[in-house]
Amino acid sequence: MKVSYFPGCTLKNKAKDLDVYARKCAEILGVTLEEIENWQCCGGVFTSKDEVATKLSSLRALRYAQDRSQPLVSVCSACHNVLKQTNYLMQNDQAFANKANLYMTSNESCDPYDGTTAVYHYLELLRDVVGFDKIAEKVTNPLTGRKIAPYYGCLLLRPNSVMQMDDPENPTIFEDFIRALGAEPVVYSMRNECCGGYVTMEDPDFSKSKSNAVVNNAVSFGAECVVTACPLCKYNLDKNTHTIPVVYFTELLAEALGIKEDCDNA
Amino acid sequence: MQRIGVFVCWCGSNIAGTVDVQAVSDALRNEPGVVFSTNYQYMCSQAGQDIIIQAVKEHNLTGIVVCSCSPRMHEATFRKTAAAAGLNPYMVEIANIREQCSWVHKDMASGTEKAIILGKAAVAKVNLNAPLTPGETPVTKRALVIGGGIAGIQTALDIADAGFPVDIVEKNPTIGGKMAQLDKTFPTLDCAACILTPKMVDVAQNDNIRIFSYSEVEDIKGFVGNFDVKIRKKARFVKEDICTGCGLCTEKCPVRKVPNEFNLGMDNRRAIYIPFAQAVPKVATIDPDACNMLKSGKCGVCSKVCTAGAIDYKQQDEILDEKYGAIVVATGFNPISMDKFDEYAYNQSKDVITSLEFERLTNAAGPTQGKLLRPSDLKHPHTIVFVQCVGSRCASCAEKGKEYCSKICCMYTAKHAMLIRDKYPDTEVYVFYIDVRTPGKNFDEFYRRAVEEYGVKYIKGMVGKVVPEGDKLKVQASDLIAGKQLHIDADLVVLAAAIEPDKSARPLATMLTASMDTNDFFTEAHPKLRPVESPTAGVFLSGACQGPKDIPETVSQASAAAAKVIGLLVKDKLTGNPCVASANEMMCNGCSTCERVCPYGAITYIDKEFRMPDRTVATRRVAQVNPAVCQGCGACTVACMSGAMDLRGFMSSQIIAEVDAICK
Amino acid sequence: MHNDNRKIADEIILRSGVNPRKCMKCGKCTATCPAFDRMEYHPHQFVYMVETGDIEPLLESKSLYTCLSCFACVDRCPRGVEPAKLVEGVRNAVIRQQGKNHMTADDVPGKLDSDLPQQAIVSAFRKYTK
Amino acid sequence: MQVNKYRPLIVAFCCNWCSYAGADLAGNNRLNYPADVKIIRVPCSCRVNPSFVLRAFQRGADGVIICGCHPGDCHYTSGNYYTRRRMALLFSMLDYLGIERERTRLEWVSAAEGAKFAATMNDFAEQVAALGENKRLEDLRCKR
Repeated sequence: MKVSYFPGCTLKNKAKDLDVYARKCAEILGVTLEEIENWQCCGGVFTSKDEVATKLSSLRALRYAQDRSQPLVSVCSACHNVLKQTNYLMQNDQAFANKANLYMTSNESCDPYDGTTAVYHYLELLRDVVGFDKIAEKVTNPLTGRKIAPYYGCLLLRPNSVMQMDDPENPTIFEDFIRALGAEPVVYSMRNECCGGYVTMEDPDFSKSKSNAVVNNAVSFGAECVVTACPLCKYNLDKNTHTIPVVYFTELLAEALGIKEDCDNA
Repeated sequence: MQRIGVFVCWCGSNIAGTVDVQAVSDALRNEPGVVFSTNYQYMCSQAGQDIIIQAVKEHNLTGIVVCSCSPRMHEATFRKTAAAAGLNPYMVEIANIREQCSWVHKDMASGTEKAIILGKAAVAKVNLNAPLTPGETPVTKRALVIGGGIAGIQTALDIADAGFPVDIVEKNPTIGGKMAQLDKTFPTLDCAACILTPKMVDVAQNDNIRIFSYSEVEDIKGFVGNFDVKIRKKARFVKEDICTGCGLCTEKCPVRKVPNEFNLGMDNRRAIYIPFAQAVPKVATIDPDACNMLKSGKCGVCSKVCTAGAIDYKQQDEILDEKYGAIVVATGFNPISMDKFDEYAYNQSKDVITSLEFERLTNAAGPTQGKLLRPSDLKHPHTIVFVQCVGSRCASCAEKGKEYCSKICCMYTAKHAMLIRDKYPDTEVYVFYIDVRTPGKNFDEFYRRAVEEYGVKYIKGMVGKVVPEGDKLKVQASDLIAGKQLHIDADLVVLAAAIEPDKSARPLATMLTASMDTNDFFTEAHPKLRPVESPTAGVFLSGACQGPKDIPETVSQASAAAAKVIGLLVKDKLTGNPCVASANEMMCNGCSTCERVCPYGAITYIDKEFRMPDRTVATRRVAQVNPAVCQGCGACTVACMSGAMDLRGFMSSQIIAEVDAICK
Repeated sequence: MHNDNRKIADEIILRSGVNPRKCMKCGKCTATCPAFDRMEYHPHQFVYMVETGDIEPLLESKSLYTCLSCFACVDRCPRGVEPAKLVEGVRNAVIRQQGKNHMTADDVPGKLDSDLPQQAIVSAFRKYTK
Repeated sequence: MQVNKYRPLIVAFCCNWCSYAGADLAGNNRLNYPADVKIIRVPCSCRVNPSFVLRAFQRGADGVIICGCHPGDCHYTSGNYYTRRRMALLFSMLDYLGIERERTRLEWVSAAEGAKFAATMNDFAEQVAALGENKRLEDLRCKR
């Protein structure tokens, strides 16, 4: 299966490993990630719907996928959030959609975007397209006995009316993923609370206290490791807490599929 | 051809002031069918009525038109007059020339002209009138109460006291419902069991009441006075009439780890069980999903220890066919699932519980024998946080919870908080509230006592997040009056979960053709004036199935429903409204459209044999209207595509004749 | 003056698509808010002050820049009010004015460290500037 | 001042429980409306067959108005919902027949709304009068 892939700035820079693991694992799982040509930064956050300009890069990616009849996949939580919210706006706000399409068609002579592209986070791709049971079959190096705490953060789950990934208060997608790799998920309450996000730039102490609250709660439930899908979450947790390792979920996947060393050498 | 008499009323000057009554009676005298026409000062007076009776006899009248005030005023009067004159009362039509003519028009000429036209329309209609006789149906003098909680119990007792037999169908092994699970009751703090269990015994001992426990209503046919109900008595694998309720089997059963639903899963029961000590009927029930004997044929301990020989592993479900004159719905409520509110960590910590679970925790017959111990480690909690409105008062756009106020939570939370402070003064109790709603006799006084005498800390604000960490529950909440965010290390968190109608209500409503609102509460016939009746005749509502209610309100409604049932059952026969729909079988094409639009389920289809012109016999599907159920709205007459359905008293031909007369 | 405030508030309501009248004043947003300690005005106050048109203190407040946009208040609000979107609406009303950017490109180098992901810089910049 | 002012002929179907009672209340309160309006009582607005409306137009009515209980208040629970859908269909078909849609109206009038009944009838009569005399629909069955 081929999908349109939106890596995003961070995955090309500070989070290269997140990208490399995702690509290699996808190959093994029978999915080809076709990187969108000339993609542009998503902007990091989805801002007010009265701005059209900040949505155009997402819109280009959505239409790129539409032209190829492919789903649009990203790994970074922030990119996924922006793409998904933009798609929702295009589907549900006709006035916005008309306005936004005007910008598109004037620049590039092709059809307007009609809102039909399916937007998946890489985790959703694993759950809904590949299937966690199929992943479990491909695991050659099961992570048996490891107690792993998933960290959802904010961007994957909220706003739930748009993201529709999982129950925002009682999500299970990450836990099921960890189970498929043979490890034991640690369910803890702070898994959907904020790490401090971009405010870390202005107020590092603040994000430190938020990050610590998350990791301490995970540790109190017996976690040996925290996994996340978001480079900013990883940065905040890594920088501010030093109790247990914080890794990307794709790294765990690569390890379980037995290709982590290949990736690291690549 | 009819012989019609026209009687124009002056109504003093009310009509005669704006309408030339003489001109009206003169004009109508020339209408087809009219053989007599007159006018008089007060047609509704005895003298006026005598004029009508006299004229019927003298002129051999078959139909009467009275041009007078609104039929809503005196139609019944003139129908009686007709009957007194020996005419069928439905041969009378009223032309409304007061409210809809003389009172709203000032000009004599146009008023008279309109009165003549209205009179002509009435004459045209009477020309097509046919005598109608109201149908009579017998009443089965037995009531069915669905649900055996306090609502059903009270309704059944009141009906039985009036001398009518009543059956209670309860889906659980015992009656008692939610109230049996409660500890104390507000605002007087008497223990629920102490006031409920005597009533349960009364039910068991009342000769007029039969209890079908562990049973469900499977099908309902029929109509007011004549319901045919199928009841499924589920196999309990214990002979109800032989079991003595000694409980030996429940002690010896080797399957020990079945979650006990009566204690909301906070402890375990055996595979054979009696829900609680005061159960009615007090007989054991085998849980087929847990019993080794029923699952694999290996065990049989209960059968061996039962000296009465009551165990019957081969028992089958039994279907009972019963007849009832009235049905009372008392299916009650349940707390909603807390799955969508996991910010309160209900699924992550045993020490986050619902208020109903709290009732069991403080109940002397509960899993902790009434000692307040928290479920995780059975330690005494020192800091307890109550959260109000969990899932109540949620906007539909928030996609979780219910839009309505659950009504009972403010009071039971005040009760819980007060009882804790009374028994364990070393415990800190916080109640987070949006509003405290205490409209009820002695309710606000009760809540104030919790605050002023017992020192419960009421905080205007909400809990946003509960995080279990170590042996504490970290509660993050707002205090809106202080403008603070609070962080409380609690030992126990109690959630006032919204309540919703029992899941069995929706399929039951379909069987009853009774209407429900979007929340699956049963709709009452009128929100103010008929609050205990369903719009479907013969179906009555009792308790929380109609809307959230506390015990005093439930009992009031239960007795009110009983009074309505008694009022129905004392009648030997029900007289119907003769203006009902009827289908012309020769024209009916069997399409079922009318059946689907009927709000009362009055239309059924039957296969009927017809003799055809060529002397063969053909079977055709045709509509049949049950005149006892039909209320005469006429929706079916318009829906009918073949023109087979018509409404007596308002036939299409009559209405068209009125249209023609007006437009002539 | 009061009229002006009302106008600004109505503009914010229109642009953010948030209806503050849906609020029943339960305070769950403020109970949920992870940035409470850093805020001068809290989510429920934002909603109330926009509803009543008491907008000036909000326009001046640092609270605009401490909201994490974590959206927890949006998902947990029982009435579907979406306080975070309203905070953003007020912030936009400020930064879209001439010279009111909260952060400039010159500020950024001082806030960097070698591991800071691009995502943080882009997000902050988009949140804080016109 | 016109001597022979055109008077439209208006047929009003009123449900027995709400609108007919509303009309009575208008009478009780002596609220005037034109005598052009002639009321036919039906048990429920859902008793009004669209063919009755067409019949009225065939026989020379200039306007037809159907009044029922407010949605949700129907004496028969759901009758007026049927009316609403049926009349929406009928009214859209009238365009095709060449009858101005303004000659028809569906209005909810409760038993307490005497004033609304009178106001509605005044307004409707004025609206129909402004359109002038109706083209009489031909009933082909009556043609020789």
